[in-house]
Amino acid sequence: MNAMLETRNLSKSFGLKRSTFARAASAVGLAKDNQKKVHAVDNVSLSVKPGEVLGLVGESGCGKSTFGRMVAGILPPTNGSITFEGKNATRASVENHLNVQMVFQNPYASLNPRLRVDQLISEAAQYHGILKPADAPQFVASLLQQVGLDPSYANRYPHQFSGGQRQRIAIARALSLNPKFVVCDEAVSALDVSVQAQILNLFMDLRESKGLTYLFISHNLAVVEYIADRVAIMYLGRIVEITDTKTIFKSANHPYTQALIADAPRLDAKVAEHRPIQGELPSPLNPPAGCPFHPRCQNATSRCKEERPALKEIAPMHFSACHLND
Amino acid sequence: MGLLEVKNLVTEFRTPSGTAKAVDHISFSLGAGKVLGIVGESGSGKSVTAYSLMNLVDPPGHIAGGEVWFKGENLRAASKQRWNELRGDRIAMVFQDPMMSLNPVMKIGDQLSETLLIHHRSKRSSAEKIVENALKRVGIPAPVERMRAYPHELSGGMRQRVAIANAIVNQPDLIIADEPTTALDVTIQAQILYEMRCLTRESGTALIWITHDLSVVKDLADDICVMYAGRIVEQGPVDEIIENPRHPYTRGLIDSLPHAGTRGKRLYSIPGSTPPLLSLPAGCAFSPRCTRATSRCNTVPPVFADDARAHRCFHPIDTL
Amino acid sequence: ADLKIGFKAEVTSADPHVLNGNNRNVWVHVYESLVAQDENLKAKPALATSWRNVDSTTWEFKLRPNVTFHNGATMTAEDVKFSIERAMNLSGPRTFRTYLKAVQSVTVTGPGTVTIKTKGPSPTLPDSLGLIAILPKTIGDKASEEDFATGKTTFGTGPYKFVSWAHGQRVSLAKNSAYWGEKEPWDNVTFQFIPREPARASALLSGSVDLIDAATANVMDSFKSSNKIDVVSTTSYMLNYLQLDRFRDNSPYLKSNEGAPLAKNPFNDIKVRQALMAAVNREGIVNRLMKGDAEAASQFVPAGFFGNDPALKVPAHDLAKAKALLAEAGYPNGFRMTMHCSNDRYLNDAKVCEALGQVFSQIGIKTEVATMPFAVYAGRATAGGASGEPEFSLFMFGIGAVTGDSLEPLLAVAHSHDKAAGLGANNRGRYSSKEVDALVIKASVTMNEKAREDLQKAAAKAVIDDVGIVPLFFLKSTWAYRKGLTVKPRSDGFTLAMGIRESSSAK
Amino acid sequence: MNDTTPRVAIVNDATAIPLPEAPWRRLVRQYLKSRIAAIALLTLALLVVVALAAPVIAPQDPYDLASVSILDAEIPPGIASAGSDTSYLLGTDGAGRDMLSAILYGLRISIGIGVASAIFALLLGTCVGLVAAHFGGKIDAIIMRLVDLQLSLPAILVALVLLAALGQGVDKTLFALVIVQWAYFARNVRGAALVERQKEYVEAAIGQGLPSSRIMFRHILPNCIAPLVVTATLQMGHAITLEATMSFLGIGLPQTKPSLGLLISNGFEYMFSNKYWISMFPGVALVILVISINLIGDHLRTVLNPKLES
Amino acid sequence: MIEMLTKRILQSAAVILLMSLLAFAGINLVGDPIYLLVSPTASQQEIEEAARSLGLHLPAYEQYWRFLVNAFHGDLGKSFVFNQPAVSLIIERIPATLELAFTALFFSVVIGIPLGMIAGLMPKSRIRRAIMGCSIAGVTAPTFWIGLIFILVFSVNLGWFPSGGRGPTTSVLGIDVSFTSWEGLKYLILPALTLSLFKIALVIRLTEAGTREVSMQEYIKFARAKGVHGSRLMLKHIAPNVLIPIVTALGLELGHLIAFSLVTESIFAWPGMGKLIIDSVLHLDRPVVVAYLMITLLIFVFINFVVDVLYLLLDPRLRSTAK
Ligand SMILES: Nc1ncnc2c1ncn2[C@@H]1O[C@H](COP(=O)(O)OP(=O)(O)OP(=O)(O)O)[C@@H](O)[C@H]1O
Ligand SMILES: Nc1ncnc2c1ncn2[C@@H]1O[C@H](COP(=O)(O)OP(=O)(O)OP(=O)(O)O)[C@@H](O)[C@H]1O
Ligand SMILES: [Mg+2]
Ligand SMILES: [Mg+2]
Repeated sequence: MNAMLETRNLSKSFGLKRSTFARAASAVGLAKDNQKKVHAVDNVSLSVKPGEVLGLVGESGCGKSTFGRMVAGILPPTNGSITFEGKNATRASVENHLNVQMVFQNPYASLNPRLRVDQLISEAAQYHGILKPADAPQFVASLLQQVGLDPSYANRYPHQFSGGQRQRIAIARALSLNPKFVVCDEAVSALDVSVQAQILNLFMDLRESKGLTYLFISHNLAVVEYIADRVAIMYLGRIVEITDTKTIFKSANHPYTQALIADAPRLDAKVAEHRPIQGELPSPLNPPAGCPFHPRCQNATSRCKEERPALKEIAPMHFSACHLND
Repeated sequence: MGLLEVKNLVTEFRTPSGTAKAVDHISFSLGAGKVLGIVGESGSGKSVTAYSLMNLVDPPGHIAGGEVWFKGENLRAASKQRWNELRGDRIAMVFQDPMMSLNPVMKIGDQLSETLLIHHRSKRSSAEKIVENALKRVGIPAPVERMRAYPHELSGGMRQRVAIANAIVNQPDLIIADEPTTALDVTIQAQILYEMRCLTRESGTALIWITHDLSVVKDLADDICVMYAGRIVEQGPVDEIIENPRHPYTRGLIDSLPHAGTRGKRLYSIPGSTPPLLSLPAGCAFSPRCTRATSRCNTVPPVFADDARAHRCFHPIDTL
Repeated sequence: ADLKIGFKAEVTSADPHVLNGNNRNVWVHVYESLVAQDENLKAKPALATSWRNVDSTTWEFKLRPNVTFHNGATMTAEDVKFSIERAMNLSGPRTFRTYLKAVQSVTVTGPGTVTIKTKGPSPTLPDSLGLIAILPKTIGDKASEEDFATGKTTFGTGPYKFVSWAHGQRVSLAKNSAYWGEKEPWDNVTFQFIPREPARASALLSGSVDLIDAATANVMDSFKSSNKIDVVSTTSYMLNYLQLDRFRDNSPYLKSNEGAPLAKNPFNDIKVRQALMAAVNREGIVNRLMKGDAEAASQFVPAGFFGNDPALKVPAHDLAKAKALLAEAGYPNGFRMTMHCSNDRYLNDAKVCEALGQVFSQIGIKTEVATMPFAVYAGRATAGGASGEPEFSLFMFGIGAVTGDSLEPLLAVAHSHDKAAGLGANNRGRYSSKEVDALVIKASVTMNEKAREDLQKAAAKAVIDDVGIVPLFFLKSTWAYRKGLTVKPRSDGFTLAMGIRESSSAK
Repeated sequence: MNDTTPRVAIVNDATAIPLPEAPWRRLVRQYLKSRIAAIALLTLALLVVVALAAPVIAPQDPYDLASVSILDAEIPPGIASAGSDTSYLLGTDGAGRDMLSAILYGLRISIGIGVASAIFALLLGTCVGLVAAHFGGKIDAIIMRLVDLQLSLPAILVALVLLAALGQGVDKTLFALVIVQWAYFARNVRGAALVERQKEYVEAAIGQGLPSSRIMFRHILPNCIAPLVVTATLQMGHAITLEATMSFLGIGLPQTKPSLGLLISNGFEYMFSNKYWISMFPGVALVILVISINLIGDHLRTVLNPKLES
Repeated sequence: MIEMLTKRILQSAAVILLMSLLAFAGINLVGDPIYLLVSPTASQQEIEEAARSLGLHLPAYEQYWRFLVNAFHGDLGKSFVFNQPAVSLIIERIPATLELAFTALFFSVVIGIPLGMIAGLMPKSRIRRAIMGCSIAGVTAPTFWIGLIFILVFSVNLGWFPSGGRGPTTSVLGIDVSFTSWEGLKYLILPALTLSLFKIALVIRLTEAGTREVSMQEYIKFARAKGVHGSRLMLKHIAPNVLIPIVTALGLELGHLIAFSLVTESIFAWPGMGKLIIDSVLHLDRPVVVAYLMITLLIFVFINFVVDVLYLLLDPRLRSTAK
């Protein structure tokens, strides 16, 4: 398989760093060793083909952003490996940063308020020597045009822009390093519907013109359905189902996916009168034993409470992690 | 006459660079047990409308005109004291941001029973029973335990449900919910919508639901008002509006939503962006972004009403 | 009646054998010595009724009979012997050993007689013994600081008994009704420590205290405008003077006008020294700056003290003469100088230096004035040089003739510095004159008072004529008190309840 | 009708976006909106000018001991001196210095010390605070304990030690003040930097492959400026008062080169006499100076807060 | 929590050691204390003898080593000036200092917080301007100045309060306190007020800023939407949220009140630690200075710890992470 990006058993756990003293204290029994870890991402193996858009869907807090950050080289993984175009990219190198860029969820927080647009866009390129300072103004102007902004905005500050415009600046910044792969972490969630449409169009345009590959993180199913070629569903740090978009929306296998799709409000569907899935996303601090979804699953069996289902290929290129398939 | 009648409500903000009419002559009425959806882009004045109905517009804003009749009472003439009686008891509100609307240093239970106790003399223990019931109703598991928790110990979805529980403890006649699910996940959002539906049906509470996403209110609301730049550009029963939008802006909102049918195609997006309230174009505020605009649009379009529907456009889309 | 005294200094120790003037001021109410000092520091009988020289190195003291300590014990010769020996052997930085270094032995030669042998002739021994408190022997050798502070061993024979000492706040005393002498009118006497002058003044003005010590001109106006306050003052033994570097050819703080080192030390030229002497504006400083808190000085001790020479007149302030002298000495354009002073030790010390800087600048010696806290100043002035020698070139110090006798300042300031013999301890300019040394040494062993005084006067004159030091002024001690009291001023600046009485007219 | 849908419209209609304005211009404009703040700024500017021009406009050089005489001491305002017929507009102090000249020269020192020490402390504290926030862990712990240590060391002891080690002088006093103040800045910067470090734009910079030193100084530091400016103006006022207290205790400036603080504490002794001018005039000057600095800082706090900016 | 405290103390032990070294070196740098201790006319010989009796004749590093060894055995040395154990000298003054510091803190809280909240709740009113104006004056005026004015006005002219010193004390739980009687309180009020003036100004400013910030928060509007109003809104909803930054600031200030109120203490002749340290520094009374600095550092550590605990009490959000 000629995957562009591949992750193997990628995991990330967060735990409070403990001081030498605390460790010593627990060693001599003075303090309880009650260190808890959050397994934000747990053994995720995925691959993305060149030119593909992989949608990553899941509830808030299930580890989507963490996964995206690891792929973009912002966060080092605790375990597992990332391969980019056949080369190991587990530890972020400059080359890797140049290849993989990220667009963040919140256009208000992801732009440094003290830098001008031209600085925001050209700084890294200049730093990495891709761009000569003398060429910077043209470079910035052409990027701004690509994302549909007037080049005259180059010397403004982020606060002078609306949310949609800021997200475009963030995209321009990501493009400035000429990446092959872009991680879009909920890049449209904060925007209202008409601006969201503009940005989605922009992503599609760029895909066409530059051949970009996307990891598209969202919890908005309508958006994912619109943009993604394949969709991975994540629950509590694990992938529970992954297949192409059509299959997911037509014949989802995992109960969680089914619930998600049923719950999503949509204009073209008839009035939904079913009772949505109940219960909260369990805390990642103490995930339930067995299948993490079992407390909310209507079809859960006793096996689900004890044994973790593995991700299995249930149809060609359709993977799902559910005991009910056995 | 309905439970709530709003006539020509105007709310202004006095800023150093001029006076902004954030709510500009809006009128609607709402009957008991009914749900009204208010839809519009960011900045179109939805929240200000909600605050105006609660008389919670903070300086530099103020309500500049219009009438609000609630159960036959003119709220515009209500005293401060009367408002303190009404708020939280007869009219309740759920805020946009679940993370910010609960006091971080008070226990959930205290915040909820406070709402009850400041309006009704009752024993703490009986208040706690009521609160517990309210929490149960909004689908919070183990409510007794949760009452001892602080807001930060709950997830966003739970917090928003607590805020909704807070709105229902006094069984108000009207609940105003300002984008209560925008920050939430689909599954949580679905739960909340479901509970709201049950609530209006069971206790006859009227509901105003504010959002920018038409698909969210579609299953919930009876009527919809579409707002743009402080004005209502279209209003009427929900199904009719979604099926036959007359105002180009409503059309644009509907078309902007991605769905299976648009896959692979370009999404429609309304050109331009919301004009700043201080420099609204003369006439129809939407005209600069409108593909159908003509010179006639430079005067304010009147309200065109046919039976239950109304729109403000000289060139309505005629799908029939 | 009660008496409350606002006292500038804080008592730091309750052991009367720890040397500290302010402590002694308080403890003389509780303890007495063989000899007492009157207002002018002349010796008068106290626990000893009389004393005499048996020979030039033997003194005999007759003790007052029937004196009891506050714990009821009767004072005996053994107690005196114990006390003097204790004072001689006490360890620690502040002891009376300097004053007792002449003592060879103390022997009890009768029930009421103590004989003291000295190493050599020691004419000032009675004065020195006036500083040594007599304690009951019963307190033992082991009495600690703590025992004194809590009152466990705080027994004297004085007119007041120790009641309590609250650190940093006050010492309370009560009348000793078994006192051998005249009974005191005050039932309770409190020394309230109030270090800052404005606070002391306002305590008096607000009636919190009856009397304050160390009142200066700064607060006089408010006393004058209040008609409830009276003031009394006297010249004290504290002399402020300038010392000059005389031991280095190249004094570090004297430079040519261009900032280069000078070829030779100008202070070794008597004309330069005389120029300084003439430039000093004593009257100006005393009247304008000290505003009566000082008296111009021409020698080591003020009038009325043993060794004062009335013939030594205060040198006139004469800038023209000073300039001429400088020119004669070969410095028509003067030179550059940094003068050093403390700024927290003596009354107005920094300001006085500034005023001196003014006049020196006016005669052409471009003067920088450097002032610093005494904590820094003392060490540098004494041993701040590269190899432990005094650092400064021209600097100000103060010295007090505690026993009312000019011999002590002469020995400490005017005599050549002699580390081994312990002479010239304060001679930080290292002034040295054979003539002066001879006179001073001779005086220190002359038992005849008249002859000794003449020798001391001659020594003082020699120093002043040679400008070994530049005397500036004697500080005055001033007390302010509510009207209705009478206060006997003392030239040691001590505030004694024994000298304070309710005036008869007020009663 | 979808066919008529225009392509993504480029949003560039000028009305939608506020006109570009350099940030400092906006700052100035926002700042000058408040009349009180403008007056405070004007007052400070005036004081600075007057202080700078002191050698030109002062009637006397108060540092030249030869031109000052004790015989002219404590002359009330406006009365001719004993020797000459010059009159002293604001009177003379206890050493016979012309008060007006002394105040002008004192202003120079006070402003210089306040401003310079705050700036130096700011530079030092900023670097230390950033380093602590950047490296975290042990280095952070060590630096923060040092800050604790510094904060619990009395200024007077530091000043005294420096005085003893280095001698007396404006530069040494300045040094002492910097040593006493840097810890405040370090704490502030560290706190602000730790908050900023969590923000998404920092992740964005990491994602661009920028090294962390550059991120600290180019990206995080500028965002900590607002609280720093406010601390700095407060500290300036504080430094001036601290210098006054140090001089009051005799461990500050040389007696012959008085700052405002020293003038006041010298005059302090005259509180009980009716020579009000000796401490009142410098006191008034100091109060005006410190109040105007504080008002400026106060208002800067408002202006620099993006939340309050609308 | 105990773990937290021990950890802090262990961490601080290193700092305290460093502090002792700094203080030691600092005092040595200032000058040789011996010249301040002996009688002015003492001869060189006597000086040397005295130096030997205090161990000052040894090289500095050896003196420090000796100090460390003794300190390890709990002996921080005897004051050169008072000839008493430095620690007991300091501890003796702690009650007076704490009494003054806490009274000042009390004033700044009961005066500063209400005024600050009032100012913060009426952002445009004249009352706010008046309060904020006064608070600027409070920040500006030097303490020694204020103290004297207070004395002049309240004790000399009006005669309401004594001008200085500490009043009669009674022993409560073995600690001498003066605030139990009116007579004792009278002595306390002026210095405490002087000391608190700057803190009041500080608290007003912090409270005002906090109140403004908090009252703009969504949850306050939400509370108003529930019908909460008036004093309940202020006390139950705004105040607890405003308190958090104030507690931090006051914690730091309390440390300063305890350790460095020297100017006030000397003007009012209040027998506290501040007066002791300034005297000791100026007399180069090294054992006292070193012990003092070590003790104040401990006090700071302790106060910071208490502040952290208060944080947890005030802000439940921090509790979950600290557990
Ligand atoms: N720096 C961190 N330290 C500790 N825990 C973290 C950290 N970052 C994330 N987590 C935890 O990891 C889990 C996954 O977080 P992540 O942000 O990846 O979720 P998400 O799926 O992106 O959620 P959202 O939709 O809200 O953005 C969460 O439980 C979160 O609390
Ligand atoms: N305090 C204020 N001062 C000035 N103008 C204000 C203020 N609050 C709101 N406005 C103006 O009122 C208009 C409507 O704001 P409102 O918050 O009601 O929008 P909204 O429809 O709720 O948007 P969103 O979907 O983003 O919540 C905005 O254009 C805004 O500029
Ligand atoms: Mg995320
Ligand atoms: Mg809103």
